[in-house]
Amino acid sequence: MKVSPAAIVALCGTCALALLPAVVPPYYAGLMIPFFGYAIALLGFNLLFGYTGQLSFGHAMFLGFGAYGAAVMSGVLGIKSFELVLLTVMVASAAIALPMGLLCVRYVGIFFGMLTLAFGMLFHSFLFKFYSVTGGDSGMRVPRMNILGLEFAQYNKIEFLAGPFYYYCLGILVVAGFVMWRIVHSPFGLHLRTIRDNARKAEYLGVHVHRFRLAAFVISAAFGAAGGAILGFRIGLADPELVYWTQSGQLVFMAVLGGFANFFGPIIGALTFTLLQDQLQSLTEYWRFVLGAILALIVIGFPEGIAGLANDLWRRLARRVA
Amino acid sequence: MTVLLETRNLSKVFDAFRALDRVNLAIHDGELVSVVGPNGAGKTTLVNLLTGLLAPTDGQVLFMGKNISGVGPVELAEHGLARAFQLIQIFPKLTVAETIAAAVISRQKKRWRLFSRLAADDPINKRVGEVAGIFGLRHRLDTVSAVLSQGEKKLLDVASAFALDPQVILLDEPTSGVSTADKHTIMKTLIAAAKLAGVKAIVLIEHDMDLVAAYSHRIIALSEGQVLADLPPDRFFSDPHLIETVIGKRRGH
Amino acid sequence: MAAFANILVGGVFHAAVLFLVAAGLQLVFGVQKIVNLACGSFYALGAYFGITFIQYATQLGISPWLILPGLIISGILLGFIGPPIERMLRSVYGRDESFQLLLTFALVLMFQDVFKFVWGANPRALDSAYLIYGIIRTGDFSVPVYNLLVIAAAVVTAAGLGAFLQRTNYGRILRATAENRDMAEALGVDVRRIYSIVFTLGAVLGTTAGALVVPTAAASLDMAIEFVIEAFAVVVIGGLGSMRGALVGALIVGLIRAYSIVFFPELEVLAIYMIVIAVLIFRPAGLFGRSLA
Amino acid sequence: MAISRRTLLTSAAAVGALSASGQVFAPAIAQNKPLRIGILAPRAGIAAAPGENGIRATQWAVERYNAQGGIAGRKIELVIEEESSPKDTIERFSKLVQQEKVDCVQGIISTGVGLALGPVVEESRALTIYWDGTTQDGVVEKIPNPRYLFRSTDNECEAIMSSLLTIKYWKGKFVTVAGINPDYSYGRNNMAAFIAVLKRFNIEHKVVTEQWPKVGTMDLTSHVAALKAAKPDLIFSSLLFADLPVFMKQAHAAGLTEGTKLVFPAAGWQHTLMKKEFTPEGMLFGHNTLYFANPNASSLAKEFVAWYEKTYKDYPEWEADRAYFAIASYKAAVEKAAKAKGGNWPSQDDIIDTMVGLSVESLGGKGSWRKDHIADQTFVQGLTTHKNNYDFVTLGTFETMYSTELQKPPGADFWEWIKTAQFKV
Repeated sequence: MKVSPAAIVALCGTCALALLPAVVPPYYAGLMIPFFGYAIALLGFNLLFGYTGQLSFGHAMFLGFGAYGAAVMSGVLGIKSFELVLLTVMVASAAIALPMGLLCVRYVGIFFGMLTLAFGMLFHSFLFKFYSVTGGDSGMRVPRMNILGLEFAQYNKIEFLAGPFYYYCLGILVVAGFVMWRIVHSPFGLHLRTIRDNARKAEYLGVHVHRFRLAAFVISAAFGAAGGAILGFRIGLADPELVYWTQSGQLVFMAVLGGFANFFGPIIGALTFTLLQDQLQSLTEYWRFVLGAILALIVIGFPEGIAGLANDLWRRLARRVA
Repeated sequence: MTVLLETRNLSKVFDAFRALDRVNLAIHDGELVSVVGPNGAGKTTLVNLLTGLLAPTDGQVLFMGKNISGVGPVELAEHGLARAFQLIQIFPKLTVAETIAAAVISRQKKRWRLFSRLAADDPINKRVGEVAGIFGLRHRLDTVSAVLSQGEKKLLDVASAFALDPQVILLDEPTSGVSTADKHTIMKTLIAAAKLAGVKAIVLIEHDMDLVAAYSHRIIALSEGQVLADLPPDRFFSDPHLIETVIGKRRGH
Repeated sequence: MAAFANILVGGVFHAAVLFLVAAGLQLVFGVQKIVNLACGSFYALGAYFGITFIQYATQLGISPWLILPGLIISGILLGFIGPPIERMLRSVYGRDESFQLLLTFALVLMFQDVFKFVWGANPRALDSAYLIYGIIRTGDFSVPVYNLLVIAAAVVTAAGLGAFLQRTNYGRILRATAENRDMAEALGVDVRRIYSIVFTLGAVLGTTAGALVVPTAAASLDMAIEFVIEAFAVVVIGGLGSMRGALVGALIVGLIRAYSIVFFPELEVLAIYMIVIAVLIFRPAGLFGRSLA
Repeated sequence: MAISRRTLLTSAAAVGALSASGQVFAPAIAQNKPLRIGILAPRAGIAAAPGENGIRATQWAVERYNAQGGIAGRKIELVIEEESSPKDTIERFSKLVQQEKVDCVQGIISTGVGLALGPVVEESRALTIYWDGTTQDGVVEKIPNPRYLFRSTDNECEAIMSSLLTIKYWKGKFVTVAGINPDYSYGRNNMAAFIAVLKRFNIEHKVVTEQWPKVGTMDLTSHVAALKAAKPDLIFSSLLFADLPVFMKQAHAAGLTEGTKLVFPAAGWQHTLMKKEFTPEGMLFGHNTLYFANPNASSLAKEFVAWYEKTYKDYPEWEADRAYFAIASYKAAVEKAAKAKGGNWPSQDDIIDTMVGLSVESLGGKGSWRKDHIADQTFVQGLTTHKNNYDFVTLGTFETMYSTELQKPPGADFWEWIKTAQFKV
């Protein structure tokens, strides 16, 4: 069985990330944890955007479900197993996304984006308003949990994040990536892509457009919550800032930066964005302007994103070699 | 011959405009029925009602005896009624194989398989190969639809409808935009493909009279939303008054 | 009774501010189907520039009575940012709507630092200007004349836009382009120029609104981001692309907010979102929007 | 750390120069590696102004210290990073500690960020001094008895002082009370503290309305209308962002402020925007730990204010003092610990132990660190006056109180403390 190029890319990526902590200073290993959170959430986001053609502009809300879910379960209920928390927040987020999706999936394009933005802001003001329940602006604590039943007590949180938890998150990203790869390359995945390209024609070929859009929405919510739980664990706090509309904008930025037409695009986008923002913040006080300029440049000049550029380069190389 | 698709005084009114007025027609097993008439006679409205895209104002559409009025194209595809479009409808970023596979997946009821690898699903791939073969698209299986030629796109549009193994297929001017020389070859391919795919009846919406004459078992003429005539070709073409109305020189009664 | 009047005027004033912010957003979306996330940034730009413009004018000795026209002029002057930004958006017209949305998000990020770089971190305000036109006061009821002028400005804008779109020839061309861009192009409409003009008009609506309202409030760095939320709430309620919807949406939000502040202060922001959700469930395309499957 | 002979000689020469310049401190062995201090302050959005105040005060202090040889002979180098959301701020903090290897981190203004960063500070074992941002909610539970973290005075101090002064000035002159506070933990706790103190002194009062505008709301006309409808004798408000001057302007326009007693414990954050046109005299106005026009301010403070005014054409507010106190107390602790160790560079633990109980002259007056690592500082509040040559209000009569009278003792529960404390009014 010929090893597909995608498998090679996935393998190289995983190995590179696996070697990272040994090569780079611990700070950057710690910086990768939010990258893992965003990458997993973006896998779900891109099932909706890249594969089903629905741009959600309130997607940070699902990361919020993950973070606050983790805060409630481990902080309030004292649950110690991170796996249990992860699964529960994914199910809870999917459950919330169902009714919300029923409303939103009847809409496409800008209207869908607007509705998800409205829901995102509703959740943000809910978190802010019911401060007695959600802690308002100071958020809710996400205490440390054990992974795979192991406490790793000998590590303090910083070492734990840069060490065992780093590999744990890498593992989750690989699993999530594999699961999403299978979904996207399954019959179900093909029907999603027909919806993206031509929903009317798809209907005539027996594609349940509304139901499938809803399914993609719910799956993306689950992946978003998983990413949110990892973020919550890393910060140690779930706070309303995580669900503000500019965060949803940042998620779209990462997807487009990486190239949403490609499966690995959003993951590459999340990595590039995390490193770019880190370097820019140390460079200048006006780093938001530079980020905005880069986003504008990508949207206008390189809509295919980094993955698209890499593909073109690879093809040009292959042609020259062949 | 059993009746596959039937309408019972089917009417459709848009605000004040009565697009269809108590249309009664029946499509039987093994027939190729052409629906002809000048523009604005209600052909497109009829197609939209037959394929469940629009709900009738009153009257019914029955498919295999079941009332399918306004049920929507998704349900109908499952029941075995397919449609190819007048304006070519394809999936630009999907390959020919994927376009056909989409229909095959619906047909084989595998749409909710989230984790099985499409590439490894032999029954689907085998069927896709067959349908592509029938339509002479086997050499184009891995080509992205957007780069196909106009003729190939037309074939793909129709092929994907056939891939549903429908009982009845509705072809909306399948040869429009194709050179007159190729029109007959396309029609022959379609009819041959229909037999191979087990299609029991074809409804053809067509302006080109010699195509209609050449291949129809029966011709239904529509004018101003009403059935003007429902005759076999020989009696249809022997009535000059009818031809003029259909071609649109003179308004109907 | 006076309290009721105070609350009513407060609500109508907030509605006027909201309409001025949302009008530009609606116009640009109505004609060009672009959702401009930077509408808040144009508003903030108008506020900051309005302050600098008036402070400079008063230094030149221009009478404070001319503050209102002065602010309107400063808003219009900012129109020059319209064409270059539209030119930038034009490069992605052909592509998926999300690209235009993202481009306006890039603008939001860039404008954030422009405000800090040019006007600094401290909030800016025009202090003596607010009460220059005096206060109407009868018993407990009192309202600064300036607030009424802002309400009047909103009404004039609404009427003006309505008349412009409905009655003038140019307005009809705009609506035709909005309805069916290709058809309009086929009929010889220079859509490219129309889009540039419409976007500039939308921008000017935003900047002038910012300038007009700033004497009653202040200009601060977080304004551009915060205003997007309320503008979107109005537009979602009123229906995307409909000017009448923006007016009604603004009134609903303004009045409901005013009364919830008095009677259920805890609910304030949530009250607005309750309406947004109610509209989404029962009239998903908004009260005046066209429903799109 | 082996010190080569060469560095020994050069530092000895440096010492000679230092003592000549009147610098008392003369360490026998001064590492000439610069002392790196990380600063984490907001630089965008609504908290950018106080962030800027803090950064400027720190830069001023560093220039002055470096001119006199730095801290214990080591020049100071500032590494400034941005405090934004809890997630990003934790990343910037980790960069400062792990990547930039700073010797001390100072900054943090927002409560939410402070609470999120607390556990990270302890885990990173990095000496960190907060400027601001600790309200009662969750403080006890999230950062119980910290080792490496030094936190500013509790944010409720200004509310307690305002409550005490309200009773002192207006006892018996008000019954109906209205509140308009920012809708987050700071606003909520200040209002609750005010009411609790009134109850503690069993002052007869009736809360007629409580408004909770979202932080940064630019249109408060409806809130003003609601307050007017309630006809309060007194309005308590801990608004402190750009919405504060907007509220004053809109309240003045509605005639709300005439004849109503106003208690604004945190108005000092926007003092230059509280213009005379719309800010009445006789309003209880809190300047927290820095009143720029304090007549009996130290020469240090007067020099700072003059520098600030000349350099930025603006007047500093209390965030500048909080930043100055952080770096001044750090310097004092390092130098005291170094002297105790005979001139060797002290370990971080030595510095921390010396810091506890240390007291220093900050810009706004005396400041010191308690054993629970919470600061004690001098607070200034008073009644506004127009009799000054600025276009904004300053303080006519004012009081100075040390936070020992305003702050719960170590380990106590804030709300219980209010019920039992012996306040001097």
